[in-house]
Amino acid sequence: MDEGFLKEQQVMESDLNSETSHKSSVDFLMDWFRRRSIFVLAYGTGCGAIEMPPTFTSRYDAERLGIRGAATPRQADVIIVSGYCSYKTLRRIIRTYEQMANPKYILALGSCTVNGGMYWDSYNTIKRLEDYLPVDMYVNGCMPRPESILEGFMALQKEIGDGKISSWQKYEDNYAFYRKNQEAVLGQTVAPAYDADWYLYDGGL
Amino acid sequence: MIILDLALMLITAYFVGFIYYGLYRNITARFQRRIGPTIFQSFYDSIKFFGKKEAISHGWMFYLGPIIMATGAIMTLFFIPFFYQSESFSGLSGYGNLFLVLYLMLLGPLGNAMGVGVGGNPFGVMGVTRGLTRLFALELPFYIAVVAIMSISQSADIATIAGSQTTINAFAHPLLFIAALFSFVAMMGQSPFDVVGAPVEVYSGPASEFSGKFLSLLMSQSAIFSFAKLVLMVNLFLGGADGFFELLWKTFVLFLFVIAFGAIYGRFKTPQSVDFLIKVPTVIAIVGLIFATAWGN
Amino acid sequence: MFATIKNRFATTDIEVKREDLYKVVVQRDAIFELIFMLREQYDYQTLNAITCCDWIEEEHFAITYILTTSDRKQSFMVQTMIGREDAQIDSLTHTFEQAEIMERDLHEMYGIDFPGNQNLVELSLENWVHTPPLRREFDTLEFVNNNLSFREGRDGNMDVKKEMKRLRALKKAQKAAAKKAKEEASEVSDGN
Amino acid sequence: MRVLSLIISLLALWGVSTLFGSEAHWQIDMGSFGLEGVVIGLKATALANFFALLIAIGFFSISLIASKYKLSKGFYALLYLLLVSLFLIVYAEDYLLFFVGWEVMSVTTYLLFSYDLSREALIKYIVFALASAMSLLGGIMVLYSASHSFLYTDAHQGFIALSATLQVIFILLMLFAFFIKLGVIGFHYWLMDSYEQSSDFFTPYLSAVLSKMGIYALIILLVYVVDIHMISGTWLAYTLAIMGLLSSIIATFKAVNEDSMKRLLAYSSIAQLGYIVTVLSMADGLGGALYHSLIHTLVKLLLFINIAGIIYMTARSKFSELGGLIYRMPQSFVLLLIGIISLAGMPPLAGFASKFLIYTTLLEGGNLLILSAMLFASASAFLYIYKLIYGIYLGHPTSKRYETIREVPLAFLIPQYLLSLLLIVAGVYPGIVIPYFNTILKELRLETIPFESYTILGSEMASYNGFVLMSAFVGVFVLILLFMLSLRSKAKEAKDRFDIAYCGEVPDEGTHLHYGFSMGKELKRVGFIGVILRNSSSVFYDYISRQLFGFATVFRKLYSGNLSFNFNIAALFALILLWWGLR
Amino acid sequence: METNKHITIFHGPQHPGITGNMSVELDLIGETIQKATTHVGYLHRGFEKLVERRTVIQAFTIVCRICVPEPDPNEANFAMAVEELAGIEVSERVKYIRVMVLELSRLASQCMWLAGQSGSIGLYAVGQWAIADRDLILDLFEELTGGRVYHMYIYPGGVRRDLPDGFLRRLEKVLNHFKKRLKEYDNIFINNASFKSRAIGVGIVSPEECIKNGYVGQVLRGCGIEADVRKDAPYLVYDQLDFEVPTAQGGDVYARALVRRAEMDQSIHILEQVIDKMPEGEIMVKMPTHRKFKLPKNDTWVKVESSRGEFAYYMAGDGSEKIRRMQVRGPSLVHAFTLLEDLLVGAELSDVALIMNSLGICPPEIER
Repeated sequence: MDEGFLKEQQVMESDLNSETSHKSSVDFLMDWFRRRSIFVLAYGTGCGAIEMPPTFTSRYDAERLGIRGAATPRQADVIIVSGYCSYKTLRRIIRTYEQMANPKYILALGSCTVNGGMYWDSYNTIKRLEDYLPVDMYVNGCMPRPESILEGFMALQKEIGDGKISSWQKYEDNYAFYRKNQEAVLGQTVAPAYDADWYLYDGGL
Repeated sequence: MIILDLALMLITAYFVGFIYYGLYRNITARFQRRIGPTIFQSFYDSIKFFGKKEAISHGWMFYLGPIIMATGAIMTLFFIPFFYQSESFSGLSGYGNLFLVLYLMLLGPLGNAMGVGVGGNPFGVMGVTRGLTRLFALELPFYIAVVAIMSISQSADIATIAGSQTTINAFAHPLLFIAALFSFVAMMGQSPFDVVGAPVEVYSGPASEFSGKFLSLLMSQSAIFSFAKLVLMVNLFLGGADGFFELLWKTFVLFLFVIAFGAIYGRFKTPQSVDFLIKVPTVIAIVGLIFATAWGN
Repeated sequence: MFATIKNRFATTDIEVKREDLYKVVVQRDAIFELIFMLREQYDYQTLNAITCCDWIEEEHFAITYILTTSDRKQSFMVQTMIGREDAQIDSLTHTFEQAEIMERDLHEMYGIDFPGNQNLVELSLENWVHTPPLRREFDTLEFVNNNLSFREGRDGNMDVKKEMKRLRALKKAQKAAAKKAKEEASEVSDGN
Repeated sequence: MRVLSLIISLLALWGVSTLFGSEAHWQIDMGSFGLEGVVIGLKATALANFFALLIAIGFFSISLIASKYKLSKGFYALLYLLLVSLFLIVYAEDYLLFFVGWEVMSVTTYLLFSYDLSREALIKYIVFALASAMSLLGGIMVLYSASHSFLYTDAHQGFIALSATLQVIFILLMLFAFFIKLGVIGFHYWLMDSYEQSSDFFTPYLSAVLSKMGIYALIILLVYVVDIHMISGTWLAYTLAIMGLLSSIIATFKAVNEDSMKRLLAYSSIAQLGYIVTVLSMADGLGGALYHSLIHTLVKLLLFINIAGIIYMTARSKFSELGGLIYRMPQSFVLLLIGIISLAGMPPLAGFASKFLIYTTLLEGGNLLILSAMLFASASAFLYIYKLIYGIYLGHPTSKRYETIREVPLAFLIPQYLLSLLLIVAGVYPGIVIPYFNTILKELRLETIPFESYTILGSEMASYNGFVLMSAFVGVFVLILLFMLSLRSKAKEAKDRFDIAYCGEVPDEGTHLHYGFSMGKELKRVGFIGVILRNSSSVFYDYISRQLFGFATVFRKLYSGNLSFNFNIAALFALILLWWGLR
Repeated sequence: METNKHITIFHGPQHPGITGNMSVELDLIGETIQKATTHVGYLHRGFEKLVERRTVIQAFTIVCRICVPEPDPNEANFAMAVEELAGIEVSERVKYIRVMVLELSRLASQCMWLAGQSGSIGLYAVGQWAIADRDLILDLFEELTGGRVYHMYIYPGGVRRDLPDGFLRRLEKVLNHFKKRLKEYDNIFINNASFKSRAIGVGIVSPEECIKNGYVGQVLRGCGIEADVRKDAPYLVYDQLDFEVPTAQGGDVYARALVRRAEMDQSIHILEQVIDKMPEGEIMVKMPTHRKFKLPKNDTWVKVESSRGEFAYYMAGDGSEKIRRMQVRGPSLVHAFTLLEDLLVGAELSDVALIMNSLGICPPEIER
């Protein structure tokens, strides 16, 4: 079956492993560490947030995989968009995403982040998270169970370990595309209008 | 030769501190009926943050804040001898004394407070204010106990204090040890007194604005600093150590007590913890002081 | 109680929905008088909710005040009709503190103005400039179609009904082809 | 006029340094003027030279910043008169000249205050200054009644000759006078308003040098009059220790609650002086007291000049109106940082040296509760120290003006650089002043501080090496800085001051983000600090002044309007008094 | 002359101490709160608009997704409202099953509160245990309805499927396990000295204010008033089951904690009675297909006792197969605005998470 879901999967993965060639040995070492320690931002954006406590506590215990909660975006690596995303929440997610330090990843739960899910006709939720923020890993399930969230994490960790993930680079490279979409939906009141050069800034100590 | 000695001390403190922190996470996980991460998890966390692509900084004072904090922690480590009679692993303690160490412990947090202040995050400043408010409360019983110990062993040099304990101070002067333990729990930021970075209240306190390599520097210095405090407590109250093994198991026993104490109690509010620390441990310390000086000479 | 209400307010009779729930529809200017009478004489102390139902065909909003006795055994639905264009009704915040948030919700969702309520700022929607969403004339699907973009879906983006017909025809054709192939095979086997 | 004051201060500095070694001594026998048996004179003792040096340093630094203030000629004249009176106090060899200098100092300070202080603050100051002068005069007269001579040298025989009750009265009178000048808690009613309202040019001198006169007088009292070895264990030692501790602890917690910078520093200087008073109650505490008064003078000059610079540039003096000045005024930030590190007594700088000396004397003296109370007071000082530097420099600017403000003019920076240089040198070589203190102690026949080398400080019980400490600090700091710079992950500058982790929300111009005013507000919820903050000594003094005022109005009613009738009453009253006296 | 006396911080949407996705803007002097303003709307999906476009069966699927910690009162309310409008009568067995599902979901939600309350004072061990025990109930739900949190089980006119055999025995085993576990929670959390010192005297509500402002649930019972919809206006079979409404004096956080702890025992007691008296009977009334199931032109107001208080629905039909209007009135609407903003003024910053957890504020039911 060369069309439909499988084809789309290949398309998505095609641009991922395009530029792993020029990675230096330090990068591989760092990827080894990044794989073993993930800090998830403490932000329950949608209805999937009710499955976060079971995932991080005694029964499913994400800490044994090295996954721990982080209070502020400055300390976080992964932000979980758990389900549908209203405009007000999208504005805060974009704000916290931009405050996280690279390399950063987005884990999107449920079908609401793929095509609007159950609230496909709601006037206040966005239908496709990919237009506004680069998503690394989708976990399906209309509120996925803790096991599937852990499976999502492990898949994310494997991708990080192999150094294939670079969605934050994609966000910086075509920042204008993402910003245009964000402003189309949120008007001028997105995060403070940091002009693009702030992203390409590589000076500093 | 002294540079090699200092480097060895630093490396042992770094690794042992992080392994203790890994054990801490495993033991609290077992309290909570779950498996918990590998012992080296704290290594991975801090080195991962070193590897971050970039970190937000708010000017040069923000950049220097964590560096002064790390300097304070490492200086405290250098001025505390690991063993009381051997020449190696004594660091710079020959040139310093207990008063200097007590004040060096406060140098780091004050330096970091400058960085947190410049960062401009209101939560950071509130965390620092909570830390400084709790500081004088936890120092009062500790100072009374330390002063009593100094007057008993007639010297303010840590090595001589550790060496001169025929029966270790914890048994010779139990009241002083208990009072010092209360403030030691607060110093290590354990539960009833962990008001500084309470995530539920102050959005992770002073560290809320540090990302990337600053955060990893803060993590590494807290590992070194907690090991230095453990060694200081062992020298003062548990009769010092003459070998590495004895040093390790004594510090681990003390560390285990601090974890267990923290796992039972919820968090006090800042004024409550100050109120408690100024009342109960201080009275115990004063009574201990009177007993020690009356019986001492 | 029913008798006093009926002759005082000359409304349709009081409808007993369940033994703990009564409902009455009164004129717009008599509603607050009824609420305060229920509150003083019949101990309906608590205002549980203020709801509004948009009857676009009959050109009016049905505002319902739901009161409950202090021992929570009896509830009373007091309903009134107000016009849909520049809908306006006095605010109850002077007696019930919680009315402020309920009126604020209805103001945002229906555009009803509550003079006397100082805090009619936005509650759930941020920078919303279109028509209040819960009014019937606001069509959410049409709003979504011209404001947001859906995922393109798979390449074919096929319509379900056409796809079903195509598959059924395909199956029928395959069955026919298989039958024809079987007949040819039997002819060949008869042949040789 | 500004250049003249500079020259005078240089002259003073040169003069004091010449007197250091010399045994200059000048004495007159007042017999020739008809007052037989009264001998007065000036003597350049080592102790006097030390305090004169402090006076000269103080005057030199404030004359440097004089160029920035429009001061009238009368102000300068009074200033020079004050300088002369201070030298008179310090070099006096007898209590008579000492009293003359003390009285002239009080009056000239009053006149200097009259330029800036409000009427009420002026009245407060002059009432307390006169009370202190009168009780000083009373004490001297009681001493003279026994020793029949004002000279310090034979004051001790006079003191011993006094009867027990007269001794107590004498000490109480003298302590009352010096406590007022020192601003010990309870007697500091005048000090708060005068420090806050006096001109920013004069406050550094007021707090750094004038309070030292109280210390000098206390030392003279303890060393010459009451032999210092006798007092340890007596009620005098305990009153000194307790008053010193009380003032340091209470002033520290009151300081945190202040919103005005100058009031905070006023309370802080009360607390620091409390340390000195406490340590003076020890038999061998004089070394620590001298060292701490030196450090206190340098630090207070540095801090107050820094504050004067801030007020000069922003015309604001409250934490709730300042904030976020660090990157506009980086030099004054670093200088204030050096100031507060030595104020707090943190190791690498000199503040630790003086505190360490005090702690070792207390430890060897064996009074441990006082030592732990002092450690507690200095640990609790961190809160107001951080409030001082955060309120002005860190945090967020309260008004848009601060984003375009320039650095403090050079006139303010030069004295601060000199003072911080002195502090750093004393930090690296803590033993550098010990030899000179030992000459003072030998001259006063007290046992000296053990001295090994310039970099070592302390006795056999505890000593530390300043040079190793500073080099370790700098070495570790530079190593970590290099390590952080070498990392591949670059530090990206935040776009503006609103790019902070703020729970997902976006702060803007109107959001209040500066924590300056509310820092330390939570202390009132702690038991005993709440008690301290709630009631203050001013309540007591207001009560007294109300009673006096009530009594005066009653008394005024006696005057019934016609002069002659009242005159007869007064004359009758005088006659009765005379009869009773002669009987 | 600009002055900066107070500072403004957000106990905001992205904060470890917030219960759900809402924010409270606090003006502080020191750490004493001068003014608190609640901001919601982060989870607004416009439920009531979506319901107007859907038939009953379509609306049924999204109704349970309104409030995340406790979806079953929504389903029960929706089913009872539709049955009342359409005049359908359900069998005795269905009523017992519905009571069982409601009580199980109440127990799970109380465990979730236990985790939140202990987390707000830093006792993370209790939080981990409580959520692990809550998972046992979620397994039962998974077995009964197929979903851990969203069950979509109580359908207007009955329940979707019958109890699997042996289900009641497994339910009994879980209840025995809970009876043993709850005693351990008592001595590590409820009677813990540090929790008492933090909770007693914090967030005090007066009974008169409760009655006038229409506060419900633990806030009322914490002031000593026996307020419970299951007793005041009994629905389903609550009048045949015997249980009492626990109350406590004081109206502060600790009183509400004691009330919730006692309610857990009551729920277990009710569930045991349900296991004994479970009658036989068919589980589904014959319903017309969803296109032809018309709702008469009428409106009603139904109430259910959720774990946080009285959860009410206003529903109006207009003769077509689509629902004309459905308004959800959860307990948090008034608790988060009128009550929380009064309680927080004067409180300390460290009490914010404590008070919000004790009021059980769940933001999605405020803005739907």
